[in-house]
Amino acid sequence: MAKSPKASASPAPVNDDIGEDKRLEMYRLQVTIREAEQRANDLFFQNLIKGTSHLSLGQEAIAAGVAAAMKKGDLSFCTYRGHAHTLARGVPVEKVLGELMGRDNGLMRGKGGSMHLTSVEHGVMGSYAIIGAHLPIACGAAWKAQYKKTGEVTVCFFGDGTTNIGAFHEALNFAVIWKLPVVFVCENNLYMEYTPISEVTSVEHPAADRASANGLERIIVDGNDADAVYRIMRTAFDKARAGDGPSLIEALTYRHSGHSRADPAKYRPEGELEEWKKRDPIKIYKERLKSFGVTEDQMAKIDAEVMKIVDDATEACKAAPTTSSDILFTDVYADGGWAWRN
Amino acid sequence: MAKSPKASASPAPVNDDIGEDKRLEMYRLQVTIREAEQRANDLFFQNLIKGTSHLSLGQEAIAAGVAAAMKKGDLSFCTYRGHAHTLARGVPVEKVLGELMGRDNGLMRGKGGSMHLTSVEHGVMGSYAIIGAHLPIACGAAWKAQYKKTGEVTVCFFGDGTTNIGAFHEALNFAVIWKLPVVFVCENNLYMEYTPISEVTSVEHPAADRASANGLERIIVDGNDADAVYRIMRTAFDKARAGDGPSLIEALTYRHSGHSRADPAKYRPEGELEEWKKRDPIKIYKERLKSFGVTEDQMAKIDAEVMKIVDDATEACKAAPTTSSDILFTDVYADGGWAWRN
Amino acid sequence: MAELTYRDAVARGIAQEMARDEDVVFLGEDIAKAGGVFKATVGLLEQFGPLRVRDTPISEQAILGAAMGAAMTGLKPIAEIMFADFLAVCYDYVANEIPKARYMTNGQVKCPLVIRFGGGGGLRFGAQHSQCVENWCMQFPGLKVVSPSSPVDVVGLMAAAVRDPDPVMFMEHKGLYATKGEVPDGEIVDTLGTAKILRQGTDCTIIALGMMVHRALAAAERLAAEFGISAEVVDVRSLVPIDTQTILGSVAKTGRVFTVEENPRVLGWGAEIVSIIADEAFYDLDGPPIRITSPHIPLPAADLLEDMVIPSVDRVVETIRRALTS
Amino acid sequence: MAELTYRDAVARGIAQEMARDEDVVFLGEDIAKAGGVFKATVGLLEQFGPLRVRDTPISEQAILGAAMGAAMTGLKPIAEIMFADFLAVCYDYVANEIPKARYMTNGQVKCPLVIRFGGGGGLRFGAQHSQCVENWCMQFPGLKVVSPSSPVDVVGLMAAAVRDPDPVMFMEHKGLYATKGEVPDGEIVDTLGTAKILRQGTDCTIIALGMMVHRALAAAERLAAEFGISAEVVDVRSLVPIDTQTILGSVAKTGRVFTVEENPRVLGWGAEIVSIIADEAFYDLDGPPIRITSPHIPLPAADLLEDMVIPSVDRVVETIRRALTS
Ligand SMILES: Cc1ncc(C[n+]2csc(CCOP(=O)(O)OP(=O)(O)O)c2C)c(N)n1
Ligand SMILES: Cc1ncc(C[n+]2csc(CCOP(=O)(O)OP(=O)(O)O)c2C)c(N)n1
Ligand SMILES: [Mg+2]
Ligand SMILES: [Mg+2]
Repeated sequence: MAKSPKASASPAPVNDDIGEDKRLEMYRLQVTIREAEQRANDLFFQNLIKGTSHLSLGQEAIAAGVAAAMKKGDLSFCTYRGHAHTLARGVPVEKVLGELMGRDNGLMRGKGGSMHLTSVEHGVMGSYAIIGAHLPIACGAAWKAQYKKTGEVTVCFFGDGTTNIGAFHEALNFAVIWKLPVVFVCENNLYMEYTPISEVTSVEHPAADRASANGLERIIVDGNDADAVYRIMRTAFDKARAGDGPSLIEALTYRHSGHSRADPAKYRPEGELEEWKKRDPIKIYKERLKSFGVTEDQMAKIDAEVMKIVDDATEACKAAPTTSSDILFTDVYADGGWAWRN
Repeated sequence: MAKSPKASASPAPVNDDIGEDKRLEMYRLQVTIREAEQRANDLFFQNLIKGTSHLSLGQEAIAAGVAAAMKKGDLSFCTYRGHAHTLARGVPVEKVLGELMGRDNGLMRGKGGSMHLTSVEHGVMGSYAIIGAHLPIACGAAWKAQYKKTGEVTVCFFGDGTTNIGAFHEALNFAVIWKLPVVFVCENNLYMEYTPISEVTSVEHPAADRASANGLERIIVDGNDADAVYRIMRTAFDKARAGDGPSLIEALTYRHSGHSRADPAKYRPEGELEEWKKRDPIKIYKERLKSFGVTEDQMAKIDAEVMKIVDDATEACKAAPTTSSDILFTDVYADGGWAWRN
Repeated sequence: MAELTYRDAVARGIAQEMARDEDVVFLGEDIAKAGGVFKATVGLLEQFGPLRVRDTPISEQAILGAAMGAAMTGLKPIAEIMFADFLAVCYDYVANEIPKARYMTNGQVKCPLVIRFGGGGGLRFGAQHSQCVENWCMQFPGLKVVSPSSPVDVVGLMAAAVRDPDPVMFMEHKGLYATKGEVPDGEIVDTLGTAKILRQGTDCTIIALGMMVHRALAAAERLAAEFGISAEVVDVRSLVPIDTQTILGSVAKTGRVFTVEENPRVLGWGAEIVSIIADEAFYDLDGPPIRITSPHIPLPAADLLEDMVIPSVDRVVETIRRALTS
Repeated sequence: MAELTYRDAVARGIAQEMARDEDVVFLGEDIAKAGGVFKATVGLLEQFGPLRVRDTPISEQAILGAAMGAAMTGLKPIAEIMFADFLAVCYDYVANEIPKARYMTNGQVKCPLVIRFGGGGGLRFGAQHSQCVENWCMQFPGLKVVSPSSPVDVVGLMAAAVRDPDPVMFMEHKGLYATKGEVPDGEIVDTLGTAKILRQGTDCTIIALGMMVHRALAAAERLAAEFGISAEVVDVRSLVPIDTQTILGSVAKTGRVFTVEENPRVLGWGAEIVSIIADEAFYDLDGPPIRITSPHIPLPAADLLEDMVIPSVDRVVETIRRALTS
């Protein structure tokens, strides 16, 4: 289990390897994800979001730390639990909430839904709802970057439970032998859906303990500490861009909510959530920022800005029309339509 | 790479942990496999065997060593390269050659063919032609033994190339967490079909270097030495029968022939085959037996007996009728027939 | 007689069989402690214990492979593949291994097992969590394929599936889990390979499965009330083996046939039934056999869009009315 | 004009497209150094180098996943899945990922790729290495599905498939690899979605695909010579998109239709075509549309048994003669 970050007594130098600007960016990202997802949760209970949705509450530091280390042109592959990673790459809150609400202003105008958020213009190459499927796909995107020498890197997020499916193993071997510029990020939040990962996994660290099986370094990081995530990703990206191949990173974290909207998460041992809430990534990061001399006011200002964005987005989505039927038959095939016969 | 066995100068004690009877059994098994497969190859070129077939020439010590360590009731799961393992469990040569020749005396009367040899009465639970498929299936058979407390163990054979497919990973994790009495035996013969395993694999030892990914011990054995195989299997079976779960064993070996009948194996570096032929498992074992005081005559007698069995089997198969059409529609469903409608 | 949900009927059917035969074991993701993600297996762990009701990792190949190996050696496993769509990640077992083992071994290997999964749309889960996958299963000789439309059928067909000596694909409809129906007390065992005529009629035959059965019945009521059209409704229930006698008998009586399918249009189960009818009942037909299906597109997630895709009662009524009055 | 084998036509088609567009890349097991297990890709590594023609591990999910990811980001991959039957181990990409990506993302994601594989029987490879898997592919909106019957069609349809902006499933028939045919020199580009009438006739329409095209043609000759029956033979070539106009046109002319399918009977591609005809050409039909298929059993390995299963020229002739003269 990762250790808690320590807050030092007097302000540390702001110009360390990360620096204030980057830190404020990561703070803003984390708050944005938190507030947007809280809002999604509220909208759910107002019956304005249908279907399912999977929140990353408590896991924001990973999405933020990874995104902050990425460049324009770099690519993300997410899971159904992908709102966080989608927002972290700069996709507007309104477009995400719009998609969840099935409105015409949604990212995919309601055709994909919560589990398939995609914004190619932001490098968000999709959210994948079948466990493990996107690890090989991410390899393909990295192959393109390698073949075309674009210097772009690909990140692929997935959960602890995903390490037990075959595609995980195939993708890792494939990425290593082809030396692909891809970074696999396992968010170990201790549970698959409702079953503790330890009950169904042969090793303690589902991803890291499998790294050596493909000749990779064993890397574990505190997933509730955005700085730690950011640093480890910088190293992994440097390696990838240098042509030295993939990395596999296991980030330890915890989801505050249930697996999906339907889940009250009763299967957790008493007190577990409370323990982890003490290590809430945003709380940790606030302390961190304070230790660097960032003031409460500065942070409150960011909070307020984020809140306004989320509020405005919510209103815009409520006002937006539901998707009209004219897109029902578009984009099945590249000609724009769905004709499978003449 | 495994080391060559050393032949000691003066006869060693015959009553070591293996003993003469067991050794003669393993010798006979190896010769039987060799001669039966050579014959299959000949029949192929006489156009008496159609379709495909995959020989284990050069790999006989593994099938023999494993089978010699098994008890009645223990189960084997083989691949398309499964003649060796099928014969090693005592299935008559005639039934195997008959199946390859599509005759009515074949193990499955021609319905399955070379790649699917199965003899449930001998504990040979099938030969599987889709890479990796049988590893999970073997888990299921081991689950039955565990659940019914039969004390039976299950062996699952596969090749080096098979370690890169997803089912390999799923099966190992599954067997470990359920502590199943199954032993996975990887025959590393250095090649998948025509591609050297090293060119497509992220680690040097495709199976053994993946053991730790599922909390298993790293085990490598000289697959051309039947004694070594036998000993390691005894240990693994003891562990399995004691309820201590699965083992993964990588046996190093080499196939003397091509991947399948169609393959002249031109992709091998010059001299590689010759080097390995020096370490022919039967040659090694003859020297071993001699070192224990077994005479040339004793061995020649076994050779002759085996040869007669193979010759008789060949004649019986040639004389056997081809399968008649009346079995074409049997055994699709359990009622004996194929009715999918009324 | 009790009123049960379709969801609870699943657990009841499994429990009935597990109580009867200790060789019946059950495995899948989150099925034990959590009682299943659809809450269709609540209570089974408590009743039958952790050796018989087992949670697995996210390893669908291991789940079906283990089920097959256990079946081959004497157990009678029930394996859950949570969403029907996930059959794609373990399809080798569905397509190549389980159905062919008996034939290839000339009867040596037996695979008495049940693979159950939740299929179907209407829950706004999008294109990868809503599919009806009958046509992923029925083309493999050696498999049986059933899909119940009511709680009582769930119990009875589940029992029949578990007792059947062949592998059975058992598709539950997610959209029906919350629906209720009367289920008699005591043991219930139905028969595979039997269709049910749920409503008698003389003008046309409507053949449906799963959730579409309910829409077909509603459509038949409206056709009668609004247009005086008397529709017979057949719940096909079992796609393999298929009860062609009941189907052909109904067509012989009515002369017109409509299938109502949830799957996208191309090569759904309706195509097989229509082809059988077109061949064997050609001279009974008074007009073309018509398939009412989802259009051939992936299923969109947004509620309003999804509702436009899956055949509605309106669409069934309208299609039949137009065909019969033109 | 040169005489080429079907096998060599595969390499020629791929080479033509790789020479034209450096974004075309090719991956699969043993396809590079070894030139493919069916020797259908000999010479490509030498011509296009190891960055464009790449051997992979036995990781079919990685192969199709990587092809998809590369296609999404701008390359035009050709992926080989050696035997058609192995699609089952990577079926998630065929069923759920590749076909649905464009629709689910409202057109943002594109998947221009070709998945080629050797299907079909006649080689005594048994039940898991001989399947015709058209019906594993054509039910997914978003995919295209073609299967050529001659060397010239291999080249032209391969070019069309590579140039097509949608994912194309390209089934080669293993039984045809050694067959020969004339192939014009120079660039050849065919059109997806077009059937070909290979023989004109007036009494009935025979619709076939892949190896069955040759048997249908031979049957037509015999029907003419021995029974004076004039059969039109349609090579359907492209199952999705499907050229229903050519098919319906032929049926309108002949009034009788027979499909000749290699796959086991239930829910083969013939069921879709028959269903379309039964619906849309009902009043053109002079008798029932009939599917000639393999019986609904797994394929046995022994040569004599296998030959009894796959539709033979004799069986086609006999079925049609009986239907038309009764
Ligand atoms: C192949 C497949 N099997 C099962 C599921 C159902 N499922 C959805 S999420 C999930 C748990 C995934 O756990 P993990 O990888 O730890 O990710 P987390 O949800 O914790 O982020 C499961 C089993 C699925 N979507 N795909
Ligand atoms: C899923 C799947 N992919 C590919 C193949 C084709 N194939 C048959 S044998 C083989 C090589 C297997 O290599 P290995 O596991 O080392 O076994 P060996 O043949 O050397 O005994 C391949 C690729 C297959 N049968 N199944
Ligand atoms: Mg998790
Ligand atoms: Mg090998």
